Amino acid sequence: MNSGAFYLSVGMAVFLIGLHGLLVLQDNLRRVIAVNLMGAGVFLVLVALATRTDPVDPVLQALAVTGLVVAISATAFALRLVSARIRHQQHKTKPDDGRLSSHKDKPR
Amino acid sequence: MNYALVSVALPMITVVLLFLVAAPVYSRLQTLVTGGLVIIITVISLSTSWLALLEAAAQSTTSYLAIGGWEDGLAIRFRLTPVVALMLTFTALIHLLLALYGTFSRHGVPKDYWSLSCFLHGSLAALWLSADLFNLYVTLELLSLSAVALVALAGPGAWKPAADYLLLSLAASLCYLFGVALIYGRYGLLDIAMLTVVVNDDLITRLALLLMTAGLMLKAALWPLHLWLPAAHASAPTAVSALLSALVVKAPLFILWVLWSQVAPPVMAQQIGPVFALIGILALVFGGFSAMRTPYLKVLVAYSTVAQLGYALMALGLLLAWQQPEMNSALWLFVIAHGLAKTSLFLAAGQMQTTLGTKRISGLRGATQTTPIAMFAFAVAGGSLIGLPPSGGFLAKWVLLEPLLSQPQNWPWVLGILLGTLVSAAYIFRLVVMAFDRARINPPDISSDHVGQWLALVPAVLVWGMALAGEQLIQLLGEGI
Amino acid sequence: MSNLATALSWILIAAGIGFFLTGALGLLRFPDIFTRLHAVTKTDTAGMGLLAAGLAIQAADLLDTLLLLFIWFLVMGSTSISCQLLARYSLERDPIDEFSLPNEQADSIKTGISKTGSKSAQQIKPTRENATQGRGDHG
Amino acid sequence: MGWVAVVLLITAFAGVWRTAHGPSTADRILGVQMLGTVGIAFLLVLAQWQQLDVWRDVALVLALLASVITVAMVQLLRGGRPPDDESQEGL
Amino acid sequence: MAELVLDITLAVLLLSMAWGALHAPIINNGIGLFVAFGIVLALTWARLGAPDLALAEAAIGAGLTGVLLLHAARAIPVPTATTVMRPLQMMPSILLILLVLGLLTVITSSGPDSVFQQTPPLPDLVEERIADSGVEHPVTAVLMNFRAWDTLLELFVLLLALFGVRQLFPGQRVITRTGTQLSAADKPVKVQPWPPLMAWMGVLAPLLVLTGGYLLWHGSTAPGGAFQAGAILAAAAAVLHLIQNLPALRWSLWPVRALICGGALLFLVVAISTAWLGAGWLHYPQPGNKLLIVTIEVIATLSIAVTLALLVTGDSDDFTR
Repeated sequence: MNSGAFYLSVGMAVFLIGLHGLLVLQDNLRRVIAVNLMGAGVFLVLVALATRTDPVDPVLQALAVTGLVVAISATAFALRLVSARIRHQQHKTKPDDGRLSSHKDKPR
Repeated sequence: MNYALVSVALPMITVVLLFLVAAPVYSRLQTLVTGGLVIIITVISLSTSWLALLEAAAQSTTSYLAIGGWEDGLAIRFRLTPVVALMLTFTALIHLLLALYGTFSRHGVPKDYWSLSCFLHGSLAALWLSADLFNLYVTLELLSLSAVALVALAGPGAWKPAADYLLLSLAASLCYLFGVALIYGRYGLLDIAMLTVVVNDDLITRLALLLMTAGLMLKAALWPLHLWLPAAHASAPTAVSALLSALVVKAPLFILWVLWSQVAPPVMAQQIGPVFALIGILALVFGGFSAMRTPYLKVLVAYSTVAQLGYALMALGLLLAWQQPEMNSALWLFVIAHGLAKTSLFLAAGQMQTTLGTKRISGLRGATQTTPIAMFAFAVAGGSLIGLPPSGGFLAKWVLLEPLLSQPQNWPWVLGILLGTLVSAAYIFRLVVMAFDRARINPPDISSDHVGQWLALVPAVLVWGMALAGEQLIQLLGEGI
Repeated sequence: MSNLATALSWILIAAGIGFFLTGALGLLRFPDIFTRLHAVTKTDTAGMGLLAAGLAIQAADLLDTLLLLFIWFLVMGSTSISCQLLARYSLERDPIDEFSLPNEQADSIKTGISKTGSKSAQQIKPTRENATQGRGDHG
Repeated sequence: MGWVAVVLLITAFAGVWRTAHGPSTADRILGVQMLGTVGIAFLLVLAQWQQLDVWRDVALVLALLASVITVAMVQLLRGGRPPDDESQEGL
Repeated sequence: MAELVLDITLAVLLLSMAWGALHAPIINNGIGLFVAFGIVLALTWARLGAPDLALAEAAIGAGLTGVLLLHAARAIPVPTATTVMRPLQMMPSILLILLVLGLLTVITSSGPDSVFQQTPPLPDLVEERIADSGVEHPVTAVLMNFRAWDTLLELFVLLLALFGVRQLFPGQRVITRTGTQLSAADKPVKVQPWPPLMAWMGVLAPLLVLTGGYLLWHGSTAPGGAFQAGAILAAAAAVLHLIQNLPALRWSLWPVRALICGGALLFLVVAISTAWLGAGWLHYPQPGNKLLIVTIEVIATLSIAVTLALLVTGDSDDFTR
């Protein structure tokens, strides 16, 4: 087993840990971490595959870099969204958690 | 191809321009100016994509554009086919209708809607044109981020569904990317047209396609992975719900179609086809039942999206199972008819909600008197969802049914479609009956907004008008690819 | 490179690794945050320095040597600064029990805190602080 | 040289354990910081081992960013508590 | 032998941290572990010979993500222990993961179709054409030329994330009853930083800027480039912003907005003008492509830096005032 194949498995394991976390965890902050782990797993797979050639495959590395940028942007947005929501829940006075309430209320 | 490029570049450049001139507070005049700008842009985009459609229809082969002029495989390629051009046109059309609504309806749209809807338009256009698996991932990500930001526009109440939507959609993208990585690992290629030639039926390919399919089904909210959709679509602002239902869920469906009808080897496609068709029927039935049982208006419309996507999935499944190119036209007719009808439904629902001051269906009593035009639009669009002739919905259903009816062994599928039709009729009529209940009228809170109601009717009329162009559409779409 | 230089570089590297190991041990075994800070900061700085020196002997290039020195400088700066910050932060959050220290020291710590400004005297109440600390961090 | 890298990585486990078990926030930050330092050392060793200069650049970036993060974390932790939380904690 | 032990150690570190980050009883421990995971991931990239990614991960995983996560964790008032699973309950999950992992490994890495039996054609193609691309470093060539369209869209993704975050500060918008309260609550309490911190930042900030510039300049011939440089500059800006040593990056100031969208705009303008006047969409003119790429990279670096800095540390003041 060469190191490429080894890290391919590690990448898949990290992906699966993330996926499992996303499915079983309730806390949104943890779920953001879970999604990030899934991303890290996929990038590991990409880079492990890149080691097949010598020199290392530049296309796969470029894909991983692009993926990383997309992931950090999405993570930033997700984290801000989650924390804004937690803050909102703490500071709101009326119960309005996004469910449509039964009494006659105005939509926005 | 140049026309298609214009229709991609225009919304993207508009985004940047709107960004640069962003004023801190919008007055009515500024809304008019911004809306007017977006309307002009979408009109130009619509006409150029129409020209692209004519171009694509005229030529016999698919035209490609290698970005940067590099060799195939090295470069990302754009691809123009009749379906792509049609989707470009359709996107611009829906965006135009909603821009008109946002500008002229009294209730309007939140401030940042304009830039975000242009984002959405640009990313969709890039997605339709792309012929590269990884580039599709980037456009998908762009699309879901703009969709989530649009949902979050509705304010703090929508943040929970928005966060759920974002997380699931990110996870789905990563599943898709994992599949792409495996495909690259197996074949060393990302270009769809080049993959078509080399793909063969082995375990890695199966695994990769399975992962991509799971991710895309989650993104397209195909039953049973639809659970995020009703909350997100129902809590978004009205115009946004329409955008999401009409366009956003169609993009992953498009990629799914590309994957299975062009990348996957026919043997595998024939195996997965019946599964898709079965899931489609289950979606129709269960989505319809949920729509029937919910007490809230927008949730009903959202669940009907889940149900209606069942038709599209079924058409895709049968297309794959029998490898019949005619099913292509059924699939894309469904997509277009549903998009137009759903735009109308959401706009009408938004109008009624605001005017009557309720989110509940039971609050619609007497809506035929208080908001007659919106209710009419709702009924007309609902008619297309049910598939009443000669609406667009009927056209699509007819194309789907024709080959099914001709062979007795296919009649079980017909039964499924019939059941789905009955359920959709049930939830539409339940609402219409409520609206005709003039004995206990729910009085409106504010005077109704006539412009908004008429604008809600426009897409409903368009979907019935589709029948006039039925022949051409079927011919155009039936060629496959 | 002469044998002597090679031997020297390996001795330096080994010593550096030894410091790292000691630091790890301290981080694991020491009883409270202040002792742990002390352990990690000192050993990391020393270990990094020795390791960098050892590697610098092996690296033939002058530029590489300079880069190694520079990195060492950065690590030294950052660990010592963050040691300071973390210690101050811990003091703010969870002051050392006055009674366990000689008077002078406790006073100087207290005045040190009040000098930083953001805290008032009533915060130095060990019992209450510890209770909230427990809730906050030990779960 | 490879074994040096391995031993360095093994010391990283101490940082991980401290980060995972706390008990205080400062402990966690300390654990992360120690991991950062070990990482820098690892990269320097790797550069010498594989005779690749680029890992020294990476080590430099890691050194800069590792100190940034400690600073940022402490400052955020001190400054960032919304008023309500402080009243809850009696701070 | 040493390599094998190294690989196994790295894998154990990565996997235990990944699991711990998710299932630590206290969320703050999980966050700490995830930041540490980022550092170890950077080492893994180094082990796998991917310097561009290692640079990016060192800047992002070790720096920005940590600050972001801490920002988020601050929103939780009291970090309560929410043990999701006891060790015994975890066993079935772990077994399931191992089973699936085994299956995936067998599918991908064994048999005649294994991914390690294939030789992808693209690396050779890149090597063949790199002389025409205008840059010497293959990864930069792929990012800025061969697959420039991906990079263009990626800049739009960054822009979009910022737009999304802006929606979360509805200060000036006519929205719900609770809106005003929210923006007040979201304002972080600014604390005067301690003097040693200020002094150290005074040393560090110019070094960060220098290193960012170095990576950018380096990017066309060696690992590094717009994104890595941008992320480092963003870290510098974020920290300076945090200790209030930087003029606030107000959304309402047009130079800030111009900086933010400069990269995307320039790239798009290049795409449109090459399609209109030149040989085709993003087909750079042959002499002068190097200059064009460098220009795009410089502008994009600034855009990325400002965007990331605002994404990470922007507060309600920055977005609404």
